[in-house]
Amino acid sequence: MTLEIETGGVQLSTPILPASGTFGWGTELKNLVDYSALGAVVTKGISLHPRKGNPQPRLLEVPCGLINSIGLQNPGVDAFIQNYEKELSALSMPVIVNIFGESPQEYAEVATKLSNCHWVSGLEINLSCPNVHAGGLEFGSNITGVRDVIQAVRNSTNKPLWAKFSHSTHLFHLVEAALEAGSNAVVLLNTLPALAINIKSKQPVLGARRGGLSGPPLKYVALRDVFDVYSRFKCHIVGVGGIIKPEDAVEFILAGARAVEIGTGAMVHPELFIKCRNFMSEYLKNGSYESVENMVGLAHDDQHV
Amino acid sequence: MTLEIETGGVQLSTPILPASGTFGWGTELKNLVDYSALGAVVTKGISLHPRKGNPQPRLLEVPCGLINSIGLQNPGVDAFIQNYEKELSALSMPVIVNIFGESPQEYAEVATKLSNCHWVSGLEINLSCPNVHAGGLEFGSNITGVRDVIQAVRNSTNKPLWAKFSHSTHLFHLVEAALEAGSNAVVLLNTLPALAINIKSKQPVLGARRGGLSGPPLKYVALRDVFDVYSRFKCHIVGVGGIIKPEDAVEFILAGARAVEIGTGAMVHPELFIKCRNFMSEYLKNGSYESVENMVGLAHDDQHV
Amino acid sequence: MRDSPTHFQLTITGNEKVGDRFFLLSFENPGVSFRPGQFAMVAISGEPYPLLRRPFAVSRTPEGTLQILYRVVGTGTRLMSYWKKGRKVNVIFPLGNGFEKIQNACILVGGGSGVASMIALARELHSRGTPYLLCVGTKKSGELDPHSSVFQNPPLNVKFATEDGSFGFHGTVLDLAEQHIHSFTCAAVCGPPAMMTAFLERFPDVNAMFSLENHMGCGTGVCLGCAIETRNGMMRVCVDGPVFPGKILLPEHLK
Amino acid sequence: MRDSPTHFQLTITGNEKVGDRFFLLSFENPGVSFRPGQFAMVAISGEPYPLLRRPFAVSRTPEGTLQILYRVVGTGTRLMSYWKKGRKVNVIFPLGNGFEKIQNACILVGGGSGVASMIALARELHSRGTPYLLCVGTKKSGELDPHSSVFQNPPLNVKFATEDGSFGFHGTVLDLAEQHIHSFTCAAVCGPPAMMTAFLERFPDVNAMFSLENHMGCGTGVCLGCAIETRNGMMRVCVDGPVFPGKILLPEHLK
Ligand SMILES: Cc1cc2nc3c(=O)[nH]c(=O)nc-3n(C[C@H](O)[C@H](O)[C@H](O)COP(=O)(O)OP(=O)(O)OC[C@H]3O[C@@H](n4cnc5c(N)ncnc54)[C@H](O)[C@@H]3O)c2cc1C
Ligand SMILES: Cc1cc2nc3c(=O)[nH]c(=O)nc-3n(C[C@H](O)[C@H](O)[C@H](O)COP(=O)(O)OP(=O)(O)OC[C@H]3O[C@@H](n4cnc5c(N)ncnc54)[C@H](O)[C@@H]3O)c2cc1C
Ligand SMILES: Cc1cc2nc3c(=O)[nH]c(=O)nc-3n(C[C@H](O)[C@H](O)[C@H](O)COP(=O)(O)O)c2cc1C
Ligand SMILES: Cc1cc2nc3c(=O)[nH]c(=O)nc-3n(C[C@H](O)[C@H](O)[C@H](O)COP(=O)(O)O)c2cc1C
Ligand code: FES
Ligand code: FES
Repeated sequence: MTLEIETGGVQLSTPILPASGTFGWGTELKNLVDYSALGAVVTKGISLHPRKGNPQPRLLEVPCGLINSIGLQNPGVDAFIQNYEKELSALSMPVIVNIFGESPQEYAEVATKLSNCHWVSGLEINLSCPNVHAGGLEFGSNITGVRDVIQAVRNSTNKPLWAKFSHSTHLFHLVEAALEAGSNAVVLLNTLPALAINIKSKQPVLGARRGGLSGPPLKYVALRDVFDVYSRFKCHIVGVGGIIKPEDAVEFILAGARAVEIGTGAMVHPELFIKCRNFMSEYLKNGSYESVENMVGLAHDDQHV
Repeated sequence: MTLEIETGGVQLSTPILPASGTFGWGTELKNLVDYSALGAVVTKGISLHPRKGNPQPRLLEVPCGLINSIGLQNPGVDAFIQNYEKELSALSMPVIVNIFGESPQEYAEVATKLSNCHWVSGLEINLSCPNVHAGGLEFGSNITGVRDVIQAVRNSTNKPLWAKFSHSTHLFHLVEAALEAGSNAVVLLNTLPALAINIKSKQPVLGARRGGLSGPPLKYVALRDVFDVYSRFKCHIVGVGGIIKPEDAVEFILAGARAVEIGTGAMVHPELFIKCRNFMSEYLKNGSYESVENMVGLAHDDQHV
Repeated sequence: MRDSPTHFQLTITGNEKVGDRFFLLSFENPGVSFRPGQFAMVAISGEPYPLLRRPFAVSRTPEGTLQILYRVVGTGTRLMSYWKKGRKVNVIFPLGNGFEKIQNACILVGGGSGVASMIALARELHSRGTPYLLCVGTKKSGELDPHSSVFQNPPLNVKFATEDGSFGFHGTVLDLAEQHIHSFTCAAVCGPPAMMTAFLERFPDVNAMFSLENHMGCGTGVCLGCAIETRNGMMRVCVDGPVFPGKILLPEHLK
Repeated sequence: MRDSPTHFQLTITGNEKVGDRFFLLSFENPGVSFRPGQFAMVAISGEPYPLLRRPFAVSRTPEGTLQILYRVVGTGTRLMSYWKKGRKVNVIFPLGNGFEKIQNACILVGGGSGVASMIALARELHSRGTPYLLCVGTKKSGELDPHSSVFQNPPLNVKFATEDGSFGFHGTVLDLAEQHIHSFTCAAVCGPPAMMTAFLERFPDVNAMFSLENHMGCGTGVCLGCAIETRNGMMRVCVDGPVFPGKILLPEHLK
């Protein structure tokens, strides 16, 4: 019985991962989190140049959810490598670096730099980033954007690539484009677009006005997308969104994900990683499954439509 | 000072409406709801032929949200008119009938029949309905689907038309298509696609497997879409999603909606309608606004981007 | 006879543990008229979590106190179990059709949380002097205390069955009912779907009324969340029920 | 001197009302070493609502009891105000940098819920015999009880200011501080952003440390939700702070 599973070209010792942007640069929580729970670490998004991110306030708690507008603050890829290489390469698990850019070329340049880092096991490509050359529409919102970015990155590195999407009514087409362009797995989902207004000031609450909604309610949208994408493509999927208890992680695997990422839930409860790992072990044992792989997509096994 | 506002061709005495599917056929709650709070009633979706809807279970409560898969159960347009005409035409407020179909022709036939009913003040067109002739993709998910349906309905009736959408990354294009095809207003949003899995049975929880997520978390996605659509088109918008307290209704108006619909929140608290109405009056008074119209879109008045 | 549904802020006068997982919640009675089998939609908190109201059958003690007997099964009922005297609870009540007035000897069959729906009816039959027997089924002894005021105020004519035989009759509540059912002309049943389906199959000729316990969105007939297919077409459990004659139920649609 | 952050299940030993909207929550001390100004991320419930933990400064009584002084401002603190002795609370603690050991006479300036962050420091200075004065500002009398154990255990050297003059000094806490600040070589400040900005402008030459109260997502440095721009670049209030020297703060980025 094993929790090990190969996902999108990366060998994971467990299917439990942190979600990008909620686990810092990967090593901040060494004292608080039992790293043996984790199949890999996933960094916050890295861009070519450093970014300050958005003005305060950046967070708003809403009923059972969180809206954030961090604005992709990061030190830039060079400083990232310089500052974190030592600690990250000392980890005994794969490191997935989340990357983004303002153009396909920028994505590619970041990928090229990371391609030379032996300690980087794979790249997670955040497609929910505005394409400055296309009126601010997200790359991930249309087939061309997806294809251009993934192809550019694919041509820059041999590392495994995971394409990360927000929810979309056209997810099938977008996933297809990502897979065709050479993505090894898809990561579903990033946050939902969100906004809140302060009725006293009559202004949007967040400093950047717009933000993204994460947390428990997102789970059900993400499960739906994982379920539908798995049933269509049987591709490698990493499920993300709203995991707050160990049962949630199992739901994602049954829906068709080979691994899950936990964001908001583990920001609040860093113990959630080890709880998920332990629960998953128990679930395997109780169901007499040899491995997580045997659980993937089991919710599809019935016949009713 | 008045709560009256003309929205999408319908004169509303208040901007507070029930959301389709959560207020029955319009008169069930006459003893429990103070109808003077309502600017109109909005019926559950009506189709050409009667529909049984989906198998049980049809509802699942999730953290701060509700997933439903009612499956558009309804008696069909003829029985609807026959059974409810008397009571509905006796109401002293506009009646908006929510309609849907499996093809543009079906939408049009329903609209034609309702066009002859003097007591119908407007049609709300539910575009989140699978297009059986296009592989089950929702009409509202692409420009052609939207245009075909709205045009077909527009050609069948002179009544005011409100086009109702789910969240989409392409909302701008869809809204544009609806307005060009003759929609008087857009209604934002319908539920988010959702799914949940029972980890004991390993099957989806709902009888129909897939459902739609409503309730508080949806508010922030809907506000974002109202805000963005208003800033782009300055068109008539009805805001729907997650209103659970009076302040929420005001947020929608400030974001750009001319009226709001309350679904899940009023299913739970039928008193919410009158509370919203009263709060809105107070807010107008405290801000010395002449009318709701003066509040519409105020969150856009600042200069930062 | 039945008031129309109204919002109430009811003051709790007690919330007593009456078994391993059952509590008996008592309220001041605002003077409402209702039928046994009618229910209340209870708001669990003033917060958006838990979101939905929960439906509970309501009964009345001889002194007129309103009571809800509930079984702790999930988040909502767990939170309710912390409620203290004096708290105000927002309820919409009375809802549903309730039982018609029963004139003839009736056997009442309740399993699990379904027992609760039988209490109001048993109390009414008791006070009117109509012959009845209340059969209560649980998995094992201790789940629901036979000496609690649930069964003692007034002292009901009740028999208990436990599946493991640790108290009362050894067997299911249907096995127990089978021993007595010939003495009655009608039956009232509430319990898990499997139990109700089994009743329909085992006693097809008994004139039985079933109180259903579907999950509810509104409780007021507007959302169609509780609707089931019956021999008479689609019906909403919350307003067309929760009490249905067995002859119109389709076992495959009970859940 | 400072233990690394750990999950604790702390048992509540008291939750006393110490003013119109302030409560003093006491816990069993699991034997943690921490600095004044360090804080705990407190889980409000075991449910997904409220979702985020809330940050609170922690202090210690002479007997070693851990205490959180909190002001009821929203959902989380309202729910906390219902907490009873014996309840177990999940906290992550100790977090943040805390104040460096202060060797010289120091004036402590706290406004609103910011008073809480000054208590641990005042208690430390008190016990070490370092000269200090705690200036406490509220809108009006009664908000925070001067006779409560907050200020009496140990008996702190404290002066109160109310904006309406209904108790103590008549004016803002900065007006009060101004009268005494010349006797001190350094200052520690915590309060609403407007108050801290005003302090920076009014006393630009004072060697002051500020404890910031940004809204926090994780409290552990991983989400960047609390990050602000400073003269030294982007800094996370939760791990690079919450205590910052005034000279690196940019007033326009305090909120
Ligand atoms: C008319 C009526 C009268 C009732 N009277 C009583 C009464 O008097 N006493 C009493 O104890 N109970 C009564 N019930 C049942 C009671 O309403 C439920 O037990 C209660 O709502 C559970 O709430 P909860 O929050 O504790 O559980 P929840 O957390 O909501 O769920 C409890 C269990 O139900 C499951 N569940 C949740 N949603 C669904 C769904 N859509 N389909 C299938 N399973 C689901 C959950 O997985 C969980 O196992 C009545 C129900 C009805 C409809
Ligand atoms: C390091 C640190 C130490 C602290 N120590 C203490 C202490 O010892 N005692 C104490 O009383 N308080 C302290 N605070 C403040 C305390 O954390 C908050 O008052 C508390 O989290 C409020 O929780 P709530 O759920 O009651 O309020 P909430 O409901 O979360 O919100 C309260 C108010 O803040 C507003 N708000 C919510 N989110 C934002 C946002 N992103 N931006 C702006 N406004 C927002 C809300 O609109 C509301 O008016 C400290 C804060 C920090 C960062
Ligand atoms: C504070 C915060 C920062 C985030 N930053 C990133 C990021 O840099 N790159 C990215 O791809 N996703 C980012 N995300 C999205 C998460 O990785 C995840 O997809 C999303 O939050 C849904 O998961 P959750 O509900 O478990 O949080 C961020 C989310 C949060 C809450
Ligand atoms: C039980 C239920 C039934 C619904 N039925 C319909 C429907 O028939 N037609 C429609 O356009 N929308 C329907 N909706 C969507 C609502 O009208 C509304 O758009 C959505 O629930 C978001 O609002 P809320 O969060 O206030 O519920 C339904 C929603 C619910 C919860
Ligand atoms: S629960 Fe809504 S119709 Fe019955
Ligand atoms: S609160 Fe998350 S980094 Fe500070």
